[in-house]
Amino acid sequence: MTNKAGSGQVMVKLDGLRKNYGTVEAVRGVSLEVHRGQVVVIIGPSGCGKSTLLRCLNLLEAPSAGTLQVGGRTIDFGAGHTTPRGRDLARFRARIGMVFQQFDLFPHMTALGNVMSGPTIVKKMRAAEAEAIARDLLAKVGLASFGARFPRELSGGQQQRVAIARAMAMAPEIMLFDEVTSALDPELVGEVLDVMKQLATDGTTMIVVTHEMAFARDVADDVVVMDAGQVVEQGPAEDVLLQPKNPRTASFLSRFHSTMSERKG
Amino acid sequence: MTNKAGSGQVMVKLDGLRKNYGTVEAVRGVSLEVHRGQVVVIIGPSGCGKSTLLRCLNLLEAPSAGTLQVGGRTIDFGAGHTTPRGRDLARFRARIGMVFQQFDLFPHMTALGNVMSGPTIVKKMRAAEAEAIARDLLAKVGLASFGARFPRELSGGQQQRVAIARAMAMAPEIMLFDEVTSALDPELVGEVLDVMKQLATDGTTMIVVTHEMAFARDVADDVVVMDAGQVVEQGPAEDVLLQPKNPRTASFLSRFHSTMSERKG
Amino acid sequence: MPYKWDFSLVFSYTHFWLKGLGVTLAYSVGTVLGGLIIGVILGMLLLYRRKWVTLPIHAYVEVFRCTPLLVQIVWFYYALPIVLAVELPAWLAAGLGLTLYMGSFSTEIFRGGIISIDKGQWQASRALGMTNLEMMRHIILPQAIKRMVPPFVNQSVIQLKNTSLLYVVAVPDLMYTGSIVVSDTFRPLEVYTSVAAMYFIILYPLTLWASRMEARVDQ
Amino acid sequence: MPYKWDFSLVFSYTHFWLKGLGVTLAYSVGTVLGGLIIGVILGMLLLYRRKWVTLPIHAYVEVFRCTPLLVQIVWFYYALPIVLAVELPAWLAAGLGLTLYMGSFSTEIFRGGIISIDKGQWQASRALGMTNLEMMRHIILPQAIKRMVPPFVNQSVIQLKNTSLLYVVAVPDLMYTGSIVVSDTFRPLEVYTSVAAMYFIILYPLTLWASRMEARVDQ
Amino acid sequence: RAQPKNESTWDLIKRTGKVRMGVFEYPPYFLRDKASGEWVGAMVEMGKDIAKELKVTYEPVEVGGFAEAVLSLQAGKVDMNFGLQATPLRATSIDFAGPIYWIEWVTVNNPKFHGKVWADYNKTDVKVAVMTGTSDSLLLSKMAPKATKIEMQDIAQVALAVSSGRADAFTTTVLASMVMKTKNPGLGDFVNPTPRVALPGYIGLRLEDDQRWQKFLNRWAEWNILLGHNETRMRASLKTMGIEEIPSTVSFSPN
Ligand SMILES: Nc1ncnc2c1ncn2[C@@H]1O[C@H](COP(=O)(O)OP(=O)(O)OP(=O)(O)O)[C@@H](O)[C@H]1O
Ligand SMILES: Nc1ncnc2c1ncn2[C@@H]1O[C@H](COP(=O)(O)OP(=O)(O)OP(=O)(O)O)[C@@H](O)[C@H]1O
Ligand SMILES: [Mg+2]
Ligand SMILES: [Mg+2]
Repeated sequence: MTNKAGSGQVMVKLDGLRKNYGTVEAVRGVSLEVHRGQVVVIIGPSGCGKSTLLRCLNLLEAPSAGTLQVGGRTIDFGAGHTTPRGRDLARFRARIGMVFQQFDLFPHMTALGNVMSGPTIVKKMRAAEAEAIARDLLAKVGLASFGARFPRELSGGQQQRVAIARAMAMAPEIMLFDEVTSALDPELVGEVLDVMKQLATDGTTMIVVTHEMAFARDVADDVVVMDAGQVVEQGPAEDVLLQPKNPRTASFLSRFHSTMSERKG
Repeated sequence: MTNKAGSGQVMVKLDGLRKNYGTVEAVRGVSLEVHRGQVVVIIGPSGCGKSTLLRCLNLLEAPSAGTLQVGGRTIDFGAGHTTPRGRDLARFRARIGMVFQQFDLFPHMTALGNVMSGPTIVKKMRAAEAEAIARDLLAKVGLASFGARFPRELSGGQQQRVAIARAMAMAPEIMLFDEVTSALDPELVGEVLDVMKQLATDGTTMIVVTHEMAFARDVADDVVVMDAGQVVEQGPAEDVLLQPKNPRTASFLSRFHSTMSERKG
Repeated sequence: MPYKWDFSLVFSYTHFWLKGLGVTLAYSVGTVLGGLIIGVILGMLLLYRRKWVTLPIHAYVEVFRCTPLLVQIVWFYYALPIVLAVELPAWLAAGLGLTLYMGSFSTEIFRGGIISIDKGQWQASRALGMTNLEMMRHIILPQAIKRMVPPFVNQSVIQLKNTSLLYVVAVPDLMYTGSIVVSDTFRPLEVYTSVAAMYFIILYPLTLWASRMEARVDQ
Repeated sequence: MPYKWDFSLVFSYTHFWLKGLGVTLAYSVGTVLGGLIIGVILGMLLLYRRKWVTLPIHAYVEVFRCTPLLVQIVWFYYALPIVLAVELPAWLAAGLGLTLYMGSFSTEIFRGGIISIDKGQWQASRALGMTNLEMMRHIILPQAIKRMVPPFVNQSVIQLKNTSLLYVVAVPDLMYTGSIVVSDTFRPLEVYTSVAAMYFIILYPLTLWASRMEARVDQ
Repeated sequence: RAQPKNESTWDLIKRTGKVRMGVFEYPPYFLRDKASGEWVGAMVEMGKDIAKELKVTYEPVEVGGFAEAVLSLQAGKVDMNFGLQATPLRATSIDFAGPIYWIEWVTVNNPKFHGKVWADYNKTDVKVAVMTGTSDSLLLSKMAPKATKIEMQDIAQVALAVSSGRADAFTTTVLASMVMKTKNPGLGDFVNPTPRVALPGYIGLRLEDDQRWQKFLNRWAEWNILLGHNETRMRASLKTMGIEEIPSTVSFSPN
């Protein structure tokens, strides 16, 4: 699967990206490249800066320094540089889909309304057209008949699938997933992972933060291991997961290895 | 491990227990016996009535019909029977410890304060005595040095362990656990399961609702499978988990079997 | 001599009462709406955390919240012509004090309603590429408005009663009408009791509706 | 000839003002405390969902919330002796209306604060074997009180200003003192402006403190 | 209605062709005729006469009460206010013209209190109600300084305070008390406490340098009071309120 890396167009490129919250250095110089159709999984211990990195990618947080390139657009951060604002910022974000741990569906809209919200509100698409797209996507995530339900009438897994469809409806160049299964009961995790696997198979460019090692192993092209705001190891999934070179990675993964073997046991 | 069943004193006995919410029959006639020192794990699909059953056990919900026996006390429910109220009800509950999915620590008290709250408020124990008990228990759940922290300063796993210590501080005759690891990040689940294993080893009588099959297999004496408010299968853990007789149990467990084998991969 | 209650006199002023009722309702609706608009605009502006935006707004809110409405009305009607040589018609001057008073409370209610919406909603809207205006209009406000209704109704109830301060500028609202009828009939107990009943008849359905809304938000 | 402002006259009544200030503060503190106690008791009782408990409480709250405070004061002061032949001392009769008015709002604030506490806290307390009283005292109230402070302060601000309605029963509060000084000096603009300043000086620190509390609850 | 800065009241009246007078419900001085909605009463008649003398239109401007009447004057919303008492302190805030009438004060006791001479009222445990902003308050301070003064916002509350037993008595002009008595027969009889006192009533004016308006009104007042026109207007107004029997002791001129 690693053949995808290196080939194809560069979709996302980070160079020395940093993010400080006051004196806290959440991301401390991350450089990364993601190519069209690639699936990159980011793992690492809690608080190592995974979420912050994703949020910097679509400028939900303004990076403190470094360079960010998404599609054709290159943005420099730090002293002397101005970051996009207003409508420009909104347009930039529209090219990137993001799904969060707490699905954050809009509670006053139906599932269909949620999926249509991006195209109609942001792209000012006609309702009929947006609805066609939304129905397609709901079908794709296995919720064709749930369009009229409100979020509170859906299970967690169903809500998260709607959230994925909502992000996809903007036809983003790249999708970011931040621990999208962590808030779900174990029984419901499978549904969501299946949808994500399908997206990967369809060739969606994806950056995924997850604790689901089986998913990482099966779907990821590259795995990036972070610790304390930095990338400590990076490479093809099999290599990183099964023969980690960095001792930190090894110790982090050992917990999962033991769980897996315990469950095997 | 099944040798514990049948032997020993009966700690909890349910007979034809029912609970209706309006027209919803959440629990539809459950009979069950738990002996001193036994660990019973209840599994079943979402909405099958597991939580309702536990909540009926310590009368957080008043059962609609049936008989409940805890320790020496037998209570009949349904028309013509009065359920305990006020101080009597509170005393009844004090004999049963319960831990919830959302740990529900008291945010205005430290970890130590939380663990001391039962003994001091309910049992009117002297502070010094309660503190000694609480410190012992915090040490037991691996949080000896965290007594002065407030809940918001603890990780989810640590909070849940404090919640367990808080319930244990009342020296309950039986402990109920309702999906106590579901709200935790996968990395933190292990800590809490370890504490529960230790309790089981120490001979605490426990009824545990969980999705952690590995835990059930390792720790449970009996496994009870529920579906649609009824017990569909019941017996020693190995038998039920590995050679389920009931087709519903088999289909429910198949999902876990596949996850495990997938992870074995 | 025991007091002899006599409500018949009160009823003989029906025409007056209706006019007073009309004035009270008109001023209440007008100033509540005006205050609402102020609250929406200023509450929104407060979200921009620039000092030079928030400081004057806070100053406005606090000055109007912490001084008696009576004095505010006196100021707009009597002092403005003296100080600024701005001559406002009575109805406007009177309305202005009431409106700005309501506005100061509304600003707080509005801001509170907006920031009560879960941060996730803001984040999800932004991640979809919405501008601030699109997000406010389609996502935040539709949810926030429901939560603003109960405190807003509560304040409107108080506001409707506050219109009685219009007496200082001789605008004949319900309470002022009451005091005229009192000085005509010398039946203050009967008159005031009737006035209270009229207020109650207007306000009770309003609070009932508000608590329905509140219950719905709880769901 | 343009109006000549002259505040010196106002200041020559310092002794009067201090007395008025004292009355305003005493009545405010007294009736706010009284109202708070009513709110605590009734708000608590509302948690028992028995119709025969909640119905009269709701009736009380709505009657006092939906009618003008002025009329309530008139009633307690003048009508009670007439109707029930109950002769209350003047200070008590005057304060009763204010207290019950504050009580009606406090009841709602108190109930709201209590039910805003997460259901999990109730459940966890009950599961530990606490009685309702123990739970309220040690778990629910300590958390709820923080949330009640901001709306309660807001209502207290309004209440302090409402003490001015005591003028109908000639209790010499700040506003009443103002009107006496006005009739003495014929300087209403200076007097009312000074009164507003005095209210502001008392109330602004209070609201400042409340918004600090609010910020702390948000954490 | 732009008023050029510093335009005197006299010039203003001439320019606009109308004279504005503050009115509020205070029978028999000012009251609204319930049938026509017109303002009537003794002071209104006087105001109309002034307008007639000046050959301008008379315009009553409704104000909230005594305090608001003063405010309206200072804010330039009216040109004159009737029935004010001219104390030296007040004269630093507004100007006065007149006097336009003299009037005597009486007291009305509640049934439990039996004051007869001012000395009976001059005790700290006697509560006497008066109406704020009127000369009732001034007079009480003069005649019974030790009495506990209860100042009420309007005349009906004064009556209520006495009839409910919250006050032992009230004091007001013989005129106002006659009106109160007709509307409120339950009130006790009025007493003419000795020594008898009377106070003059004036017209209130804006402070200004141009003296023409004040001079005009002074001459008008002198003329009307000496010829007894104002007394006639007072009596006529009482008559319209159904008060025919005016005690012979009552007079509206200096004694
Ligand atoms: N708004 C903020 N203000 C200050 N510090 C923050 C903020 N957000 C995150 N941090 C800090 O930045 C660091 C990285 O946080 P981040 O949420 O990116 O970690 P993470 O890898 O996503 O962790 P997790 O697996 O727990 O989600 C942490 O130390 C965190 O405490
Ligand atoms: N308060 C309630 N009112 C009405 N119905 C309820 C209530 N609580 C639970 N139910 C219903 O009772 C049934 C059993 O619910 P319960 O929470 O006991 O299931 P569960 O087995 O614990 O499910 P899960 O695994 O999702 O926690 C469900 O159908 C649920 O919808
Ligand atoms: Mg994260
Ligand atoms: Mg459950």
